[in-house]
Amino acid sequence: MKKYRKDILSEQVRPKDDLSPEPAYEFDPLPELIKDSATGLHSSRRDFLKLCGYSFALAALSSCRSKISKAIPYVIAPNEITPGDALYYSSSYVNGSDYCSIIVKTRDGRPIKIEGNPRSSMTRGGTNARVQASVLDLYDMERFKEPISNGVPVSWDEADGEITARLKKISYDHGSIVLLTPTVYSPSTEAVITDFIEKFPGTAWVRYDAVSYSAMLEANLISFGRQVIPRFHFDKADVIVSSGADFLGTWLSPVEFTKQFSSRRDPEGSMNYLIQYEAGLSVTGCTADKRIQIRPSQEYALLLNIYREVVKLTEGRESNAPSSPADVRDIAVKLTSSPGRSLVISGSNVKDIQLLVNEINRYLGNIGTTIDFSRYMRTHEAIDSGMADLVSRMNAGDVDALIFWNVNPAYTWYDRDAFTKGLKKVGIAISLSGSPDETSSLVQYICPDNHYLESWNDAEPEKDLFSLMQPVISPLFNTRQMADTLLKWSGSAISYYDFIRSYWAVNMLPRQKEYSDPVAFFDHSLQEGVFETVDKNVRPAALLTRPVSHVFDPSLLKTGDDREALFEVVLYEPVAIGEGRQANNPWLHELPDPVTRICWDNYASISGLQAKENSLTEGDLIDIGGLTFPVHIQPGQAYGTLSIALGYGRKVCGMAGNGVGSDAWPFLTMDNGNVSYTRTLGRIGKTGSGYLFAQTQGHHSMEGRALIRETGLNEFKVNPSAGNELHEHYTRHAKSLYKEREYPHHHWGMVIDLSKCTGCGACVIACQAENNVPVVGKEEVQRVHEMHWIRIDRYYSGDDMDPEVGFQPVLCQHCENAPCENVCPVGATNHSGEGLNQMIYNRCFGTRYCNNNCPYKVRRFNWFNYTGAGTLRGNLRDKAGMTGDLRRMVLNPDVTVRSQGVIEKCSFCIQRIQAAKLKAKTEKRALYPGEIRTACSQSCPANAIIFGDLNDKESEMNRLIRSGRNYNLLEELFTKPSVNYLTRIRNRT
Amino acid sequence: MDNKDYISVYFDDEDPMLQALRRLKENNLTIIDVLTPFPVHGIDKLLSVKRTRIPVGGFIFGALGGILAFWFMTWVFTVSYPLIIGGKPFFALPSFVPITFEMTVLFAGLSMAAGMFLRSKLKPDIRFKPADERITDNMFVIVIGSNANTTRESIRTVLSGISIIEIR
Amino acid sequence: MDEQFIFSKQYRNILPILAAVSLVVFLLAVVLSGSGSARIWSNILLNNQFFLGISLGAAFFIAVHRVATSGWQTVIQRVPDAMTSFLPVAFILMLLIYFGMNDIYAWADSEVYEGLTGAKKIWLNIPFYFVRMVLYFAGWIFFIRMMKKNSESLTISSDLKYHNRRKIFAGLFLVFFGITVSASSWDWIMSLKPDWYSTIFGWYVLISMFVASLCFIILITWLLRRMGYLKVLRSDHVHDLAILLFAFSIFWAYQWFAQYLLIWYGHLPEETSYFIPRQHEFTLLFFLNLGINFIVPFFGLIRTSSKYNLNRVAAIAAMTLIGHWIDYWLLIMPETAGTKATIGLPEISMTLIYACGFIYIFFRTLSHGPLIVKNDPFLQESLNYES
Amino acid sequence: MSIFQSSLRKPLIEGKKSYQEITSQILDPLVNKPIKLWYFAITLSGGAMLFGLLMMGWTIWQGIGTWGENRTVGWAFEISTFVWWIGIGHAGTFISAILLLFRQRWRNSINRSAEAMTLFAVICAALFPFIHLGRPLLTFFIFPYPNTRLLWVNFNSPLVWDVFAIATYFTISLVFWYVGLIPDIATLRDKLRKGLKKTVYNFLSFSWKGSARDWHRHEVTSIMLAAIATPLVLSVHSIVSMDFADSILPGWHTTIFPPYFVAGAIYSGFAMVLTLLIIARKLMNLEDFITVEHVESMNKILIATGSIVALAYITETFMSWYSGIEYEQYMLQNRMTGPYAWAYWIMIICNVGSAQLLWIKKLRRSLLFTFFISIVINIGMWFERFVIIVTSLHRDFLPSSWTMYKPTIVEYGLLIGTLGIFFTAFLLFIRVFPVISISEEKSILKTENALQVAKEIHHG
Repeated sequence: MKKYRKDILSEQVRPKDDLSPEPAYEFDPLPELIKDSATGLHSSRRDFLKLCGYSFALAALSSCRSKISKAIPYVIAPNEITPGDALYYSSSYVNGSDYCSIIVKTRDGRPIKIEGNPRSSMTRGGTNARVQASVLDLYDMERFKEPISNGVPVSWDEADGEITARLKKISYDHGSIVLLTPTVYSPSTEAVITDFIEKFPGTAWVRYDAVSYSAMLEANLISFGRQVIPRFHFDKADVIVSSGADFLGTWLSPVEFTKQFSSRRDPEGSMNYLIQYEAGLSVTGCTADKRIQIRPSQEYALLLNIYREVVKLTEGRESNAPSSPADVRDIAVKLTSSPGRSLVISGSNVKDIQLLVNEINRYLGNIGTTIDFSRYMRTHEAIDSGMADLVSRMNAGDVDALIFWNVNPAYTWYDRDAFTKGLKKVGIAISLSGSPDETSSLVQYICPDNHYLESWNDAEPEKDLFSLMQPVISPLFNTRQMADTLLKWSGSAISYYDFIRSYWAVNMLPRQKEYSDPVAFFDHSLQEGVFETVDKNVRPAALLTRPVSHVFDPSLLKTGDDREALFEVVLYEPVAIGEGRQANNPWLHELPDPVTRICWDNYASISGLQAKENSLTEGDLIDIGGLTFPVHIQPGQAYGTLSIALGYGRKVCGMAGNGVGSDAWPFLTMDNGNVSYTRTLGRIGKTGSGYLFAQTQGHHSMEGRALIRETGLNEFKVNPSAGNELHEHYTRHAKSLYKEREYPHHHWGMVIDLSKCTGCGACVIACQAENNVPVVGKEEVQRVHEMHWIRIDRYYSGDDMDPEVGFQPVLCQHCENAPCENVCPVGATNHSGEGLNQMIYNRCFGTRYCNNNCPYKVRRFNWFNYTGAGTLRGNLRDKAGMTGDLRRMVLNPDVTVRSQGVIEKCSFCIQRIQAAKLKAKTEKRALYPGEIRTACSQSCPANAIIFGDLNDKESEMNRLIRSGRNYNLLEELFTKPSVNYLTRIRNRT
Repeated sequence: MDNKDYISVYFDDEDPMLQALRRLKENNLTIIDVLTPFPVHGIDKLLSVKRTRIPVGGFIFGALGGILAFWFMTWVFTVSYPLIIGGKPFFALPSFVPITFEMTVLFAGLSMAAGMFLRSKLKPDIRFKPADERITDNMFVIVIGSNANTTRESIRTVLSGISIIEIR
Repeated sequence: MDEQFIFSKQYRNILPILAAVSLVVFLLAVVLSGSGSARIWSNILLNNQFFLGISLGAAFFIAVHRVATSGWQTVIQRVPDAMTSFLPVAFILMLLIYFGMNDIYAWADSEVYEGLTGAKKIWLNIPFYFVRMVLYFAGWIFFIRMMKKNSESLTISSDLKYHNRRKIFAGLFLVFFGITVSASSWDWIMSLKPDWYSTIFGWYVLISMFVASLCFIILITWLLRRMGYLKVLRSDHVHDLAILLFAFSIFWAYQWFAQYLLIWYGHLPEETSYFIPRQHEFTLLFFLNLGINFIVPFFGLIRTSSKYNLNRVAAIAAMTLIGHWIDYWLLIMPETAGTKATIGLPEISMTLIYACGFIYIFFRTLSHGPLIVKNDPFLQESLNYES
Repeated sequence: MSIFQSSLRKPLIEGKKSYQEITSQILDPLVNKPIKLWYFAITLSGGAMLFGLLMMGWTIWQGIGTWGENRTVGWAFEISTFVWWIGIGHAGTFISAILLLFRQRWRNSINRSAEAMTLFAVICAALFPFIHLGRPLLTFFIFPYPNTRLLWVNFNSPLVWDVFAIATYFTISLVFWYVGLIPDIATLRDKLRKGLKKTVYNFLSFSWKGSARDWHRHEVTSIMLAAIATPLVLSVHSIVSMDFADSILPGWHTTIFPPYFVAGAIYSGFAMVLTLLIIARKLMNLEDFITVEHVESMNKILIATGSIVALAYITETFMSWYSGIEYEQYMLQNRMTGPYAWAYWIMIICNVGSAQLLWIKKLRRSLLFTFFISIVINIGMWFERFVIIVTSLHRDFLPSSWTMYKPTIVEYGLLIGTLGIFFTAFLLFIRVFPVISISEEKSILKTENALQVAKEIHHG
């Protein structure tokens, strides 16, 4: 196991308060050089290194109060830093309700890569695309750089002075101050807020989650007397019924759930069974063993029927239910035959539906087994009615001061007009958000927060599971952490860092017995990244478990059956962009949607049948409810529904994200106290056509080719090679005309388990971050010039209207008989002695012949000067601003940035292989099994990708390769790939 | 004019010229050269021009070029910098054939052209003056070595009955 | 000019006797070596193909020269003309293959047949195989007869319409031949290995048969000269024959190499499966094939002077003829006999039987008309030919 | 002196000329001022050339992204055009070399311009491997020159073979052409009066004096160069075909490609020669030297090569069906019915349909029809390369990568530009050097005049 270092600042910055009352990073931490780049001048990487040196030198110079505006070399070189060596720090990714325990890789003082923290029992080393991409947000030039008062940059002192004066006055006048945040699950921040409320009596704290789970919270309060979201154990469930909950993609805690779910997708173990009822095709729907299309309006009827069947089977009692949109008898039998080992969930934000789900789970005995209220989730606690009340109070003129942090209701709130109107009646509006958004553009004061990689914090994503966040770089801009700001306004003299330490000393230290010294305990926790209370004596509060008897209430059945006139719009959170928080992140924009393979856009997905009826074709523009969307014909889309992604159409976020896609939030409505993510609308009208999507996959059928080989679980049980008969056939025929090469030392290879892959795209972004893969922008993707080294092919099979979906990550296969190598005229691609297909960028002059001859089409050509690494001047094509001086800081110095006109491709993360080999060599030992992990393999939340040495016959990878499921892509070509695939096993039982 | 040691006989057609040539040979006159506007068939035999060895040179140089190319490729792939390329053997014989062939042809072709230029002393020269500007048009000229016995008159006698344009 | 070839008694007797002796040797060799019927049938197929090829190559020779309005070959034209008379015999011999289908064609086996893909099932089945065979032979025999008939007419008449007609038939023959020679080679040879295919195959076989045919023409020309015929033959004719042999040997090597290189380079198992046994099991013959058919004519004929020397050209033609027999052997035997295939007494004796038969028919046809077609409009040009 | 020829043969020089008449008729257009049509033509082609050069500059500056190529279709317009030009560049050497070896007399009056055309076509072709590189300024990487890292090139790559093949082909063609030109330059030199022009031609004539021994060496060298150029011409397009056939892509990897490409090259080359000569004989008043007999003979070559090409199509179609390999089968099905089916059928109609019309004697003796059909064939042959390259690439093994290709104005510009370069060079060439080999015409004059006499007698 890697030993993760503690933060340097934790040791070096600490003594500063003996000498100086001010925290170190209140020196102008943005020296000339970076400021220059802000104004468009160039600063080089070297300058940045100096800057980093400067930030470390701060520790030694902290007593010096004069402003330093020059970058100077290290006065005392920090012990930890060896130029060229990476350092790893445990931390936490917290962005609204998104949480992940992470390890941050820094090189020469700058964070460049996020990995999952395997010590977290929640995320278990997994990440997703958003987590992987978050490092890029740090280097966003368009973040707020300093406090702003009415559009004018001011100093923190000025801002603090003016604001505290105003707040004090309001407080004194018994006015009302409102603090509006998303769910805050940092115990220390909660404490800070409590302090703040104490200091400013009359302050109300409203929590608002843009993607809301408040119906679930409210339902749980009714059913179980606890307004919390329990922890789900997908790993303990044999049968999972999900009604519209995309738990592998976006629902609640996808990384955690994917980890749990995939642990049960091994056909040799006991494989679970997932049935998904949904309207639009989601990642979960693609992975499901069975997927049934329903319209949102049918969900209630469907669940009522399941309920009825379950009740009938468990208690033998009949109950009333409307006619069912799908036959649920089979699934009811499945559910009831595994009592306590099943799970029924719904993605709906309708309280009645959630109540029904609770009832079903109760009947199935899942409460306490797969649904755990003792370790409930803390990441989603906001209740919609809170926000609704606030808006009405604002409009009534009842709010004198409104402090926002990390919320963007001017964009996400269903009735944004009411909100903005109300905001005008608020006396003083202050935003503590770190980057510009629609809401902060409407406020008087902006007191920007740090990026999370610049911040100290803690988090409690699940009850009693604590997690620490530490800064891995000094704030790049003149920003201040939100909690520090609140502390400051509350008049507190201590920094948030000290606050956390003391909070932990008081509250956390007693929860464990190993450490008695608070410092040692904190340092240890920091190093681990997580701290879990293992106090078995503490019993969770007893559940109320009040049965709510369900009587069929026809009024709850929306009229959705009128096929002629009505469309049900289903609004969903897209896998990459989410609710739009990271909308200025070009990596995420360019990540193709796992299902539609479209990037840089959102659209209205419609079923093929309905498109035909309305004479719509792909790329037609439609008017629906006054908004215009391009049409995407989506196989598997339920008839009568339109799925539209939220999170797009941002207007204020930065050059990468402004105006990308269309805004779908106005579709939201308030229904029975909760925000409704579905809406029934009338006819759609065609307003135009010919809209071109940036879609990375244009053909969706395997054309009968054995690319994704799959079989059913029963067939597999009989014959482990089921569905993979061709492998034996081709292997038998594969004979070489000449002597085959051997790779005696190492022979790197990979296994990809197609049963586990959910297509989420974490690997794509991880690879992009690790290997400096350029972003090309929407127009270039439309021209099929995208650059990703690993892509996830998605194929539909079977019925066009109701397809089965398969995902297949495809990266360079590192063929032993590589067709690409033969044809390169200059030998720029050849084979290493360790079986790697190497690409020598310096030697490549861009004939593209290798790519033509690559049957897997995994080679990527730099069509333009995307990176600025070319020799010609004035031909840069960087629509997303990725070559800005600051954005470039995310580049991995171990990987060459490719210039215009060269081919690039997956290298199996050769830099990691070399680094590990070097380390083993200096330590005079052999490589540990599994010591090297490629970025894709490491990031995968489903553990679908395993990398290793093919010569290490004992390894898990080779065990899988020897199994009957193993095959190579296009093995009939005898290219002898080093990447192996395992057949996809569907649990069709 | 008179102290020239050669005499040129002009014809405007190849048939009388060949006839004259035969006649001159029968009379054992020294024929220095025959200048014609195009290669006249059968003239080589009459002049007993030996078959040129340019093709032999071409063969030798061609073989040299081929061997050099083949050796070079073999050396590069097996000794100088062996790279694993597509799993193929280092000594990828079939791959070497095309270039070996091309180099053979190149060396052979260039050496033959060079051979022709050298043997015929053909070189760019702006001071060059042709013997007669009509030779490249329609004149066929037999150049005969002159001496005391061989004069213009004697030649005219020898060639009597053959259509001659002029004798110089 | 009015030469008439006389099929001397000596030859008329020797050839059948030699054939009979060879037959005895063949039968004995087969019985003694314990070879099965497969060996007999493979030998029949091999020699059917080889001698059919020589015969067809001659027709190709005639047609190409005819279409190109070439005149130099007129003096020796009766030689290839007579060579085509083997064709009907070859037809009967090929029909005989019906009785040996199971011994040589893997796909004739019902189990293998069931394993074939759809397209191959349609193409490779016994009825269709013979339907196509009849079609090919019918076309060839028809067109060749028409060419020959009009050519023969020129021995009596000097009407140019006969010349024009044979030219038209030559053109039509070439079109038909172009398609059928490829198709027949796929049927008869390539399908021996039903899972394999190569698009150049038909053209490769065409060139191989044409070179074999050229060799035979040269050898007969040499023989006729030795017998005292063809007094009008000039060394310039020899030179042109030699240059054809030289050029087409290079062209053969080019095709051989093109096929080998592309398969070696692409390295797809479905293609290399053809070369792997040939290169690894029959290494000697594999390289001998290249050596005899390329190196020998190339270095033997590269000097201009050697192309004028009939004896020398004939010697090289003889070697190359054997070379192309080996080429055919390599095309056929490794598939029908597998790794056990050899060149033994059965192979040699069977080839002798065929050779005797072929020469017998050839001489008989040649003796039926004047050796030189005296009304050929190109005869004078050919007699005066200077290369 | 004449060589005996069958009376069936038609004269190839009209009008029973004298040697002097040949000289003056061929050289007069060079010595006199060009006609208006020539100025018009060179303005047009020069404009096209400039546009092309502009587009090349743009490509080099901005990158290959300015083209319509993409992730899946890595080669398209530019390699189609490259192969097309290389193919056109084959007719010259074919005429000069193979027809010389096969003693086709009719090659005499067309070989000079055909060879020149070869050179210009190869120049046009050679531009593409340069500009289609991602980093064109590093083109020198392709040469195996000694460098500090001892990096050599990959001798396995057909692109390296291409470099050697095209360089050799160009060099040998140039030498062959120039060797043939020397006596004619001497004629031109002697025709001119004093002046700079004469000095230049004097320089270029390599002091040619017309000695019998020189003629002997000249003839032997020419014929030997022809002999080595014959396999060379075969090898060049074979090697170009291996750019495709060495891959493993369905539609590219097929063993018939080398001979099939050679036939196709000669096919398109002859079509282009016909296009040019039918123009040139009008432009340069050469009707007596480039006769209907020439055109008919060349048309017969078109039938032959066109039929070979058709045969190759049939073979490919059959094999992809017979092979039973799904990728092969799909490739062909996609060509015939897929999104680029229009290109496939243009190719079939232009290449297979058109040449077969020439079986009709009337048509193949019609200059107008020949001119038309020659352009049709050139279009068809361009589409052949386009079909081979684009339809094979755009839908290859993994359907996930399938995509479409659409050319941009820049790519059209490159095609137009090379046409401009080609025609500009040709128009300049016919003003500078004798379009017809004077000495060779003179050497066959007697024979042709005799045939002319025979023909006149025959006709009464």
